[in-house]
Formats: sequence, C-alpha cells, structure tokens
Amino acid sequence: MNFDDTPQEAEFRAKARAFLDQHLKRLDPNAPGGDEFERETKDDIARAKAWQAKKFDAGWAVLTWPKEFGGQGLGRLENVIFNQEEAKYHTPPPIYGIGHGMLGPTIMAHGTQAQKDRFVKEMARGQVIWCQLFSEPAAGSDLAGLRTSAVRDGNDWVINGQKIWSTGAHYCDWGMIVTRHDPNVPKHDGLTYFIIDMHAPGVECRQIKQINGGSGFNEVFFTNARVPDSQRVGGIGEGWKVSITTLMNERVSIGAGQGAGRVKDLFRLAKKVKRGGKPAIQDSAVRQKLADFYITSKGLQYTGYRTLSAISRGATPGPEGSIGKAVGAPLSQQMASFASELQGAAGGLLDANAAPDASWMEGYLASPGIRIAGGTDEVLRNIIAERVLGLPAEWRADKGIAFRDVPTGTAKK
Amino acid sequence: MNFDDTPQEAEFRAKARAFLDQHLKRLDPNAPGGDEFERETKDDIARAKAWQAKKFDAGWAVLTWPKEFGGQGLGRLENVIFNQEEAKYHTPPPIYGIGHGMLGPTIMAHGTQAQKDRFVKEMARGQVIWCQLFSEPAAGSDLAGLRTSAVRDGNDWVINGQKIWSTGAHYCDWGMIVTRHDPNVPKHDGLTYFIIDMHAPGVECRQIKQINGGSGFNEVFFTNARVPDSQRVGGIGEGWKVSITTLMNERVSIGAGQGAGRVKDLFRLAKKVKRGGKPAIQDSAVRQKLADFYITSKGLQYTGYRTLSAISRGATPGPEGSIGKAVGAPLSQQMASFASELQGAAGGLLDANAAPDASWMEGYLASPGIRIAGGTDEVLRNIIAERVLGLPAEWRADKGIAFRDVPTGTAKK
Amino acid sequence: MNLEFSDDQKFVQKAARDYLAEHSKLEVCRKVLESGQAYAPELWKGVAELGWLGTAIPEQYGGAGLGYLELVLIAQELGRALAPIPFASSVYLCAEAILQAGSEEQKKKYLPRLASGELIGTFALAEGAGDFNPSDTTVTFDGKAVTGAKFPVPDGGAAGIAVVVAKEGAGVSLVIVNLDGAGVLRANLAAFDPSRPQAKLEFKGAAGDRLGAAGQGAKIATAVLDRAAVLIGYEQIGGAERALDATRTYTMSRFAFGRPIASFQALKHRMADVFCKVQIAISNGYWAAWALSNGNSELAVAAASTRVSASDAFTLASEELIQMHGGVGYTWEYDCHLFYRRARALAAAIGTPSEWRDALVSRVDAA
Amino acid sequence: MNLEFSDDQKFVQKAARDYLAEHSKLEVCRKVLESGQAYAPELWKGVAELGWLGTAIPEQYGGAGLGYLELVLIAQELGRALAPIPFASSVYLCAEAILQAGSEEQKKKYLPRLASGELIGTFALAEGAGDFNPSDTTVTFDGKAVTGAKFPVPDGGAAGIAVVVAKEGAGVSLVIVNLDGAGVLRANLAAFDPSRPQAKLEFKGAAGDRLGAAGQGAKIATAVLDRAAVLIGYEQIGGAERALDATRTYTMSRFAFGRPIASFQALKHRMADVFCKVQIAISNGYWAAWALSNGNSELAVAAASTRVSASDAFTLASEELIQMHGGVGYTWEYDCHLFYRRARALAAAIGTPSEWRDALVSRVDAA
Repeated sequence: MNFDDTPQEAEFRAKARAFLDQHLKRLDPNAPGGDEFERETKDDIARAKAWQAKKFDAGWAVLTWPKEFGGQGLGRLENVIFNQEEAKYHTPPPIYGIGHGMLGPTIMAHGTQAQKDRFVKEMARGQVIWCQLFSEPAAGSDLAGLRTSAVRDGNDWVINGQKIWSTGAHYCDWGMIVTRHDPNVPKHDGLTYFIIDMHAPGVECRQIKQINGGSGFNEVFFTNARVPDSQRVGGIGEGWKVSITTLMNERVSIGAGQGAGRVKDLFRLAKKVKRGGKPAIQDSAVRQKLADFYITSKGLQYTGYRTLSAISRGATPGPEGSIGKAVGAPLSQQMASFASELQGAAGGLLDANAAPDASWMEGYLASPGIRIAGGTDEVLRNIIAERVLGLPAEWRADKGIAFRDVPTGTAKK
Repeated sequence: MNFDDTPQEAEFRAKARAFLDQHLKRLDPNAPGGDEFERETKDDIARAKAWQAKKFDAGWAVLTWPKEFGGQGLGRLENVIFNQEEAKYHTPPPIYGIGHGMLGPTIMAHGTQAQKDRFVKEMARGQVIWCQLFSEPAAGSDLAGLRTSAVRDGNDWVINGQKIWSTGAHYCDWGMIVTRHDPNVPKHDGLTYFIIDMHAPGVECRQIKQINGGSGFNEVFFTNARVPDSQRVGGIGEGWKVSITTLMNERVSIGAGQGAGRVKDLFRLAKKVKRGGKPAIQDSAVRQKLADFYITSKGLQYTGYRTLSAISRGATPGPEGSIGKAVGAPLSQQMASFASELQGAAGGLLDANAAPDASWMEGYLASPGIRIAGGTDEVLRNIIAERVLGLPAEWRADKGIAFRDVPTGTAKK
Repeated sequence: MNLEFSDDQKFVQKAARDYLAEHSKLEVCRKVLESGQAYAPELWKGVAELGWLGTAIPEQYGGAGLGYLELVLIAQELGRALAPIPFASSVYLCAEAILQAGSEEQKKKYLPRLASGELIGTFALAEGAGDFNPSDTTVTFDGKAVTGAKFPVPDGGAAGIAVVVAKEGAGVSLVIVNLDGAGVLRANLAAFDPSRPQAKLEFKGAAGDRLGAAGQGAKIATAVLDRAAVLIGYEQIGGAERALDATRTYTMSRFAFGRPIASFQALKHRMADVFCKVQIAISNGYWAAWALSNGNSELAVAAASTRVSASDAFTLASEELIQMHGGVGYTWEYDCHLFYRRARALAAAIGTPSEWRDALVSRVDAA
Repeated sequence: MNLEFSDDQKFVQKAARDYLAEHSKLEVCRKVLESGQAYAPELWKGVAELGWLGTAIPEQYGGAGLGYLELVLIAQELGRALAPIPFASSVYLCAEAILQAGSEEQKKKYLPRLASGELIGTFALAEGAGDFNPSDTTVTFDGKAVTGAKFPVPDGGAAGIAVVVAKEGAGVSLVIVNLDGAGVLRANLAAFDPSRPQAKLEFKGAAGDRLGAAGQGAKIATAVLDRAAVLIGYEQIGGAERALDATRTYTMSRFAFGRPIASFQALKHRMADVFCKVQIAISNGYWAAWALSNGNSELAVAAASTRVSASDAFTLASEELIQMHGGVGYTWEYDCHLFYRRARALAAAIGTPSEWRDALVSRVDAA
C-alpha cells in the first residue's frame, strides 16, 4: 500500500513535467477551474492538432498504446501521471478522448490488420479526428434499440437513419457507427459496426444547442451514405459485441476521470462569501456540507486509483468503474447547487462581473448533462446492481422477439 | 380557508375538554412525549376497557359511527378534534384503533344485517377487542399472496395456516381474517373473508418480540379452526374486495395520524445539549436540520388536515392519504437518528438516567417498524405512483395464472 | 377548520389558468429568454387589463380590492406558466411595501399606477454575494438623496421605481427612488433565468422619498419579505406542479426496452417523492396563505415554511424533469431548462432557503 | 502508487475471517447482547492467543510487531463479525495511547499485559451528552489522584485500567487509573448495543499515573482519536459490507408478486447506492490506513474522512438491511438489529460524525 510515487514513477513524472514545461504555460493553481463550455472553434481544433502532433513526435502521445500503433506501450499508471501533470498547464481543448480512449482500442481489439494499419497510427497523431455514432433519438439508455439501417449493396453497405449525441462530429473526419442490418432477429443480434468517412456524401451533421449554450454534441443524418465492407469492424451481426468494447473503455476513462472535482474551489468560495456576517467557511452548516463534498470527492478519486492500481497489476477493468460516474455526476450538480446558494442573490446570475464565482452557476447548468451523457445515473445504478452485486436483471418486454415487434409506444403517441 | 375552529367546532372542543377534565389527568405539555413500547399489561387492557365504557356511556365513543351502531353520527372533523383533546391527557394505551378504525367500518360496509347487529355495537363499547389477521410469513407487501386455507365443511369453514403481525391478537376476542378458499384461480380471485373467534379451538397466538423489546404483534396459528359460514363477510371469492375496504380505512387513520411528530421535543433537546460549547440550537448546522424537520412535520400535519377537510365536505378518502406515512415514517427515523447524534456519546445509550433524552434512541429502535408496518415505504410509493400519478403498474409475474403456479422461489432456497 | 379555497377563489384561479394557457404559452417565456427583452409586453398589458396587478390593492387605490387568497392562486398560475413579466417585483414587493408602510399620499401617488401596470416597481435589497441583512447596507440616504449600489435587482432594468433599503443615520430606512430620474445608473446583468432579468442599480445622489418612518426600514423590509415569500412560494408551487406533470407525461410516452420508462420502479418512486415534496409545500402554502389573508401572527413561521418547502420542491422537480427526459432534456430546444432556470432564479430571490431555515428556527423558538 | 494490500496482509485478513467465521458467529454476539455479559470470554481468549491484540505493538513490549496495515484488516473482520469483545477499547484506544505517550516504564508495565489480553484497557473521554472537547473536562488530576465522573465509557465495566482525560492545573493531562483500585465506582449503563457495553466511572481520589507530559493531554488525545478513527472505521466498513451482503442474499431469496424482490428496480438502485457509499468509505480507509502505517501527516484529514464515510456507510447499510427485510427484519429473532445497534454504537463512539466533519474542514483548511 503506497499512495506516493515509486522512484520510477517520480522519475517519469519529472520527465513529463520537463517536456510540458518546454511547450506549455502553467496554470495558476489558485485560479478557480470552472466548467468549460464545449465550444471548439476552428482555431481551438488547429491548436489541439498542433499540440497532439508535438506530443506524438516527442513520444508523449497515447502512452498506453503499443509502439506499433504510435503509442509507447506504457501502463495506465504512467498515462494517469502524464494526464495529472498535463492538467496543470494551459492546453487546447481535449478532443481526442473518444478516439484515443474508446475507438482506437476497439479497432485494435476487433479490426482487421488492414484496418489497424490504415487507421490506428494516424489516429494516434491526431491530425484526423474521430467521433462515435451510437445513440439515436429512440435509442439512448436502450442503445441496442437503435434503428439506423445498413443494407448490403455489392461491396458496400448503404446507411440510412439518424444518430445523436455525437461529440465533435461536426469537426471530425472519421466515425465509428453501429447499425441495424437485420430487424427480423432479436435486437442485439441484428447489429453491425462500421468505420465511416464523415466527409462522405449523404452524411450531414447538425450541432445541438445545449441548455448551457454550448453545442459540443451533434445530430448526424445518414441518407444513402455508402461504406465499403472493408470498413466493417467485426463480423456481420457482431455489432453489439464490438460496441461493448467501446463502452467498457468509455467507462474506464470516465471512471478514472471523475473524482476530486472542484472541492478546492468550493473552499475558496466559502472563504470569499459571507454567511451571517462571517466568512461562510466559519458557518457550521456550510462546514458540514464542505466536509461531505470533500470526503465523497476524495473517496471517488481514490476509488478510481484503486481500479487503476488493480489494472496496472493486470486486472481487467470491471463494472466498478461505474462508481465514479454514478456518484460523481450527481455530486457535481449538488456541489454546483450548493455553491450557487452560497452566493445568495448573486447565485441567480451568470455574470462573472457581478457574482463572486459565476462558474458555479455555469456548472449548475452543465451538470444535468453530466448526469445523462455517457450513461445516465439510472443506467449506471443498473450496471452496479446487476453486474457488480449480481441482482436479477429487470424484466424485459423486448426479450427474444424480433426487433420489429418490440413495443415502441408510437401507436400511443 | 380557515385554520381555526369555527364557532361550532370551538364549542364542540370545549364540550370535549369538559368531559375529559372530569375523568382524566392532563399531561405536562413540557414533558417530552417519547415513543411508547407496545407492552399492554392485563392491567392496561382493563383500564382501557373501563375508559372506553365511560366514553361510550357518555356518548363520546366511535363518534363517526351511526347512532344505531353506538356511534354519534358525527363527522371526521369532530372526531379529530376529540382525539386532539384526548391526546392532551393521560390515557390507557390505545387498543381500539384497528377495530374501530378498520374492522367496524368493514362489517358496516360488507357484513350481513345479522353480523352488524351481533358485532358492531358490542365492538363500539369495547368490552371485547378485535384484531386483524391479514399478513402471512410469505405474504407481506404481497398480501394477496396469502396461503391460509379455508375449506368448506357443512355449515362451517375449516381454517389452516399461519398469520403474522396481528397487533394485540394475544388479548383479542375476535379477529377478521382473509383466507384462500381456492388456489386454482388467480390469486385475487381465490380469497374469502371471515370473522373468527380468537378463543376457538385450533387458534393459537404467539407474541413476536420486536427489536425494541416490545411485543405488540403476534403470530397466530390455525389448526383446523372452525368458523360458521354465518361469519363469512362478503361473498365467497370476494375476500380481496372486502380487504381493500379494511386497508383503505387503515390508510386514512394512519394518514391523519402521522404529522407534527416530536419536533417540539427536538427543539427542547437542542436547547438542552451543547454543540461547540453553546446550546446546540445556536449551531447553524443544527438549525438547518431543525427547520427541515419542522417544515416537513407541519406540511404533513396540514396535508392530513387537507384530506380531512375534503372528506368532511363529502369527498371519499383517496390514496393521497398515503403521503402521511410515506413521508412521516422515514422522517421519524431521520429525526430519531439526528436527535441521537445530538446527544453525542450518550446517543449510544438507552439509559434514561445517563442520556438527556433516551426516548430518541428508543425511537430510533422503533422507527424501522414504523417504516414497515401497515404498508412499507415501498408499497406506499407504489400506491402514490400508480394510484395518484397514474403511472404504469409494475410488470406482474403472477398475473392471470392459478395461484398454485405462481413462482415462489422455494425451489431456489 | 376549512382547508379549502372558496368556489369564487377557485373560479379566479381557473380563469387565470385558462388565460395564461392561451396567452402565456412557454414560447412566450422562451421568446423573452432568447431575445433579451425585459419582459413580455403584451402579456403584461393583458394581466393588467384583467386587474391582476391590483388583486390585493384596495379599490380606493385603483385595485380590485380582492384578497390574498385570490392573489396566491394567481401567483400559482403565473408560476405554472413561467410567465415572463415583472409581476413579483412590482406586485409582491414594491406595491406590498407601499401598502404596508406608505403614507396616504404615497399610496395615492403610486398604487393606482402600479395596479394599472403603467408603472413597474421593484425592491432593491441585495448588495452582491452571500446572505444579506438589511442593516448591513452600504447604500446611504441623507433624507433627500440616495447614494450607493444595489445588485442584483430583479427587473431593475424595466422598473420605473424601486423601494431601496438604505442606511439613514444610524438606522435603516426604505426609500422610493424614481429610476428614470437623475443620478441613477442601470446596467443589466446576465441572469441565470433571462426570462426574469436582473440589473445593477447605481445611485449617485438620486432623489429619494422615504417610505415609512426613519429607522424602521429593516422592520418593514422583513414584513414585506414575509409576504413576498408566500406569494413567490405559490409561483414555485405552480412551477413544481407543472414540472412534475411534464415529467409524468414524457415518461409515459417514452419507451425503452419495450416499456414506457414510467413503468420503471426507480423512476416511479422518485416521481412519488417529488409529488410528496410538492404536497408538503402546498400544505405549508395553505397555512401561510391563510395567515397572510387574515393578518394572523403565524405568518412569520408559515411564510418561512412555505419559502423553504416551495423552493426545495421546485428545485427537485426541475432537476428530475431534465434527468427523466434524458438527453433531450439537456437540449436548448426542449423546455425543461426553462423550469430549471426559473427554479434557481426564484430560490435565489428574497434570501436563500438556508437563510429562511435559520430565521424559521428563531421564529419558532420565539413563538 | 500501489493501492493494494500485500499478499501477506491479505493472508492475515483471510485467517482472521476464517477464525471469526467459526468462533464469532452472530450467536456469539447475540449471547452477549441477551445475557448482559461484558464480552465473550472464549473469543477474547482466542484472539489473544492468536496475537491479534498485539498486532501493532512492538515485540519488546510483548506484541507481534506487525503493522497497522495488518491491524486495520483484522479490525475489518472484527467489524464484519460484530465481535462482542473490548478490542477497540483495549487495543485502538488504551494501548495506542500508551504507545504514543507512555514512558518506557509504562510501556513495559502495561503493553505486555494488554497484548496478552490478561489486562483490558479503555479510554475515558466523554462526560455526558453533546459533543465533547477534552479541554472542557470537569475531571481533575492533582498529580496523584483523579476526581470526577466519566460516562459513557466503552467497556468501562470490564476494563482493568482506563486512560482518563483530566484537568491538571490549567491544562489537560492523560492519566492511567487502575479501575480495580480504591476510589473508583463503576455503574453499567443501558447501551444501545449491549454487545458493546457502556459504563459510568466515578473517581473519588483514585490513584492516577500520568501518561505523557502534564498539559499535553488534549494534544495526545487528538492523536489517539485520529488513530482510533481509522481502526474503528475499518470495523464499520466490515459491518457495512456484511449488512449489504445480507441484504443482497435475503432480497434474492424472498419472493413477492412471483419475483425475487431483488428484481424490483427501486431496491436494486438503493442497494447500488449502499454499495457506492461503502466503496467511498473503503477508498478513504485505504488512504488513512496508509497514512497511519507510515506516519504520514495526511493522517489528520484521512482519519476524519474515514470516520465520517465509514459511519455513514454502516448507518445506511444497517437501516436498509432492516427495511429490505420487511417485517421479519424488525423482529428480535432475526439478526438485522445486531447490525443496526452496532452501527449506532460505533457512530456514537469517539466523537460524532458531525464533530469530525467540522474538524475535517479546519484540517483541510490548515493543510
């Protein structure tokens, strides 16, 4: 049991910092972090690509990937150490999480050699960007209920339908999409997975405006978009199996991602604003809340580290990764709500000049998305209940029947 | 809109108080209430019977019942006013709630004229006491899953099986029991309801010791106990319909019963114990909790009054009555838990001489029972969701199949 | 005891609901939110013509001379409709302050114009962040002129007059300031709920007309805020009821795994919890409305109970509204965020729930 | 970074679990609870012979000279078994106090007998209700004798010695008192969890042997309580894990409406919430165990985090254990209440979670 770096880890951390110091400006540790809007300008994207190229060329990109695919063959631990250090600097917006965290590993696991050679190393250097095309208007938590169709036509597949919640699709070059090639079999059996060119004819992106004004997500429409069979990932009808790989990796990245959150900023705010004439941090009720937020955040951070520690010793990432988001997402809303109330009447503002820290109100507007995107609170609780605690699965109205016969309620509407 | 008594109500309240002053000793309003153990001694029962007879003879018993059945034909409002006043005096333990609140009304609604004449007025005067025989070890929240059998034999029915959670059965003279006369039809259709003599051969009570040391509940075993068909309430197979009448009345009495709880005592305790060197009531965190408890308690009290007010204007008691218990039961546990923690190390005691107010720790031991008895938190939320909000019912594995074929998991055990 | 509104009062509510269902659809709220308008002028004109603004103002001051039991029900419907108008600022706060403390002359001067809607009023209390105690004010009144800054001030951009909490000598007084007069600078602030705008008011020797006796400002302000807490509480209750109703409707029509998601027990139980919270708020609201309408001394406690329970109910209902909608609930296009914004805005107005909880304990303890 | 216990440490835990599964079945806890015994003597003898009492005591004082990473895992198993023995009082509190502050002579005199189990020790801190700050003590020590009353004192009936927090002149000192000596009156108190008895100790000039320097008592007490918070936290974690496991097992086998009740989503989600709370506690526990085992300064914060999260987890898990059992969970016959009692007893020991929350904020702020 050791929470500190081993000598090797410390050395690696120092090397990473040396590299980062060369290229980036350090953040002011006392400046509040704040939730960023998902608003990537063309310029942001260009800067992100430039930084990724620098990292790649210097051997600091996709550290956990095998060398043959442009990685460094390092463990998740080193990767986390590098991310911890990089987070202390001003960087361009992170736009590679999905490609490097989820899609690349999926191709490495299920792709053909040709696909690996063609796509993975290119993805690593990040001069082309990838998005995920999974959710649909009628298939959110029930992902396998998706309807976007793929019909075989010679050496191609013809894609029709609509995807939604595709992060960054509007600036992406490639996407990975799950489709339904056969509605006449039970829903999990009729799915097939492809790599698709986002610039191909018949592919159209429309950004979705979020309640916080951001628009990082897209609707993507497919109208007779053609994909060569050579871009099929996994066998026909194996789409669900391949998707699970993608999603498991999502869970790991998110699981590790959440954690300590913004508790420091909250303490800072509690010193700045007054309650009952004194700094709020001296108020007993405020202190009880601060303590709970601190303890839960620390607990999540170290829960993530425990998973990491196990993985770095060869364990395979399990459903425990869900805890980070199951607890962290609602926590982010509770903290933002509390921090807004701490600001009194100013908690009803989004005005950085009039409120002590408007980023909390921005955060309160952003937090509902955190509780929904990438697995809702409800889905994560189901995963913990069924896959960790082994409780019986929910009764299924759609089990063992042809997808086309699954009740949709559309008649009712 | 008027929260005060009308002149008529005020006059009635004064009359009630006058009567009570004659016969009872007033409670000290500043003495903490505390949760009573369900421990009715023979002597308690005798005193309760004597007091009930006094009330009956003076015209203050079962106020809402029709005069023909020994009541006064008054409204629920007057009844509540009398109960409010009676609660300010030292009284014997209340042992008539089930008979007068639930069973009497059931006989009045579904009984034969002969049954009404024979039983109801006698019940009103309270020299014989009645209990309810519904729940079974394998039929709690799923009451209709009960197995106690009733087999026709000439003019009698022969009862075999076990009931549980029968309040006061060990000192009761009569009981009302739901039985299964036919396991070959769907579960709700095979039930029949009887009045049974608790002193009859083949009826045996065993008190259940609760975690708080009390033992107000009983297991009741039936071994070839005979009930004449003349004591059947409602038709053969109408047992469920009749039971619903009983349970609806339960909900009303409980719904109105919960409410303001012990908030006053909690404020008193918060003045007595210290937090951070000052009386706890001056501690900001304590104050936030006190306020929430006060507000919820008041809200419950007035929610009960709203129902009452509607009923007194002719509305029929609806499922809204469930709110009182759905919120009040967990609230009682939260308050007891908080009050125990307020007492610091002494909160780990049940010692009235060493703790400022041990009744809160007694209450913490009693509160789990409140959350379970007479409808669990879960059942009440289902009722509100389905019967008030009209949300779809839970999928049913036992629907439309013969009771004997309903999965029980016993194979699994 | 009678815990019901009269048929006449229910009729007023029904009429209000019907009118708003037609003239204050959510598009109206959305339009103000997206356009940066100060409020919806047609709607304001409409409710003025219906006499709602003067519901509780005596007839001799141009009001309808109805009572607070009517006004709370109108408030509940305005809340249900998320009406984007300065009703709370002008009616619950400004007009109430003048009714409570105004001289005959002030009542004659202001109330008719507030009742007709030609004049919009507000109440300038807060001075930046944290909780705020009137006696901490840094704004000063020298008997003639007001100096200092107030923010955020609800509807401070649209209002023609503001009742300002200011130091006068050692004490605190309320002062009526003409916001269109000299020495007043206004700046709009970015509001969490742009359909209910907020502004910063800077007074540089602006002419002031004292409201009530000198040094009585804190006392009067407390009385005004208690009354506003009940009325705003009913707006929150109306908003919470509608949010729950919208959650119910959506989850019954949205299918996943071949079932309406409303059939999943976890969602059912949470909707039941929201329902209970709303009912608790309504019951406290009845109590407070009764105390308000007949000047009962229980108002102090009942108002605080309503303020807290209604804030909590609307906050929870609006959070669950988005959560149970899933992804679409997080889109600008869907209306969920209108409720989420309004819930936060109303909870931040006239003192936070935490402050009211603290006050409630003092009041119960004193009672 | 390595957030795992070593194989040797895991072996110690496995051995402890196996031993307790056989020798500390719940009947053993129930027997003490129902009989009014002070503790289970055979079990005490057993764990003493296995050397658990001296796990973290150096060999020269008769201990096993293992470390705190071993001791926390033993604590977790004792908590899982609801072991009815004065382990916490004697090992986490009394022995730790002497290890931290004792003179060589005191260590030689007491630690071997505490390690062998022939002597049971405890820590006398509380003086009645409310939170308790050592410097508020009304018990006095004049350099020779101790006077005043302490209650509740865990295992005060069974203990042979107590480390007493007392005023000495202007300051606070710790004093070792022989409870079998003259001038000590003991009275058993009715405990919420009779399997962990509580007593009142009255000192009437009882002979005292100062532990640590005069006036350093508060400082030493804080250090001792931090260490005990970690160890008791692991007992709470063990209890919470078992309560959740028992909830899971029962709800899978109990059928209603033709389904195991564990298939009802409301229960599933609540069990998931309990699981998350337990994991949060475990993760904080790892942090604190590491800090404790290598004397890291983060212990102050980590101990408070563990104390609060482990108390919350066990409380919730034991409440849900009863609730999801339904009626039978409320019977004396079923074992649910053993967990419910232990959870409350441990949350009430060594300062309430609220006090620790408050302390945590000061410590984080100072860090």
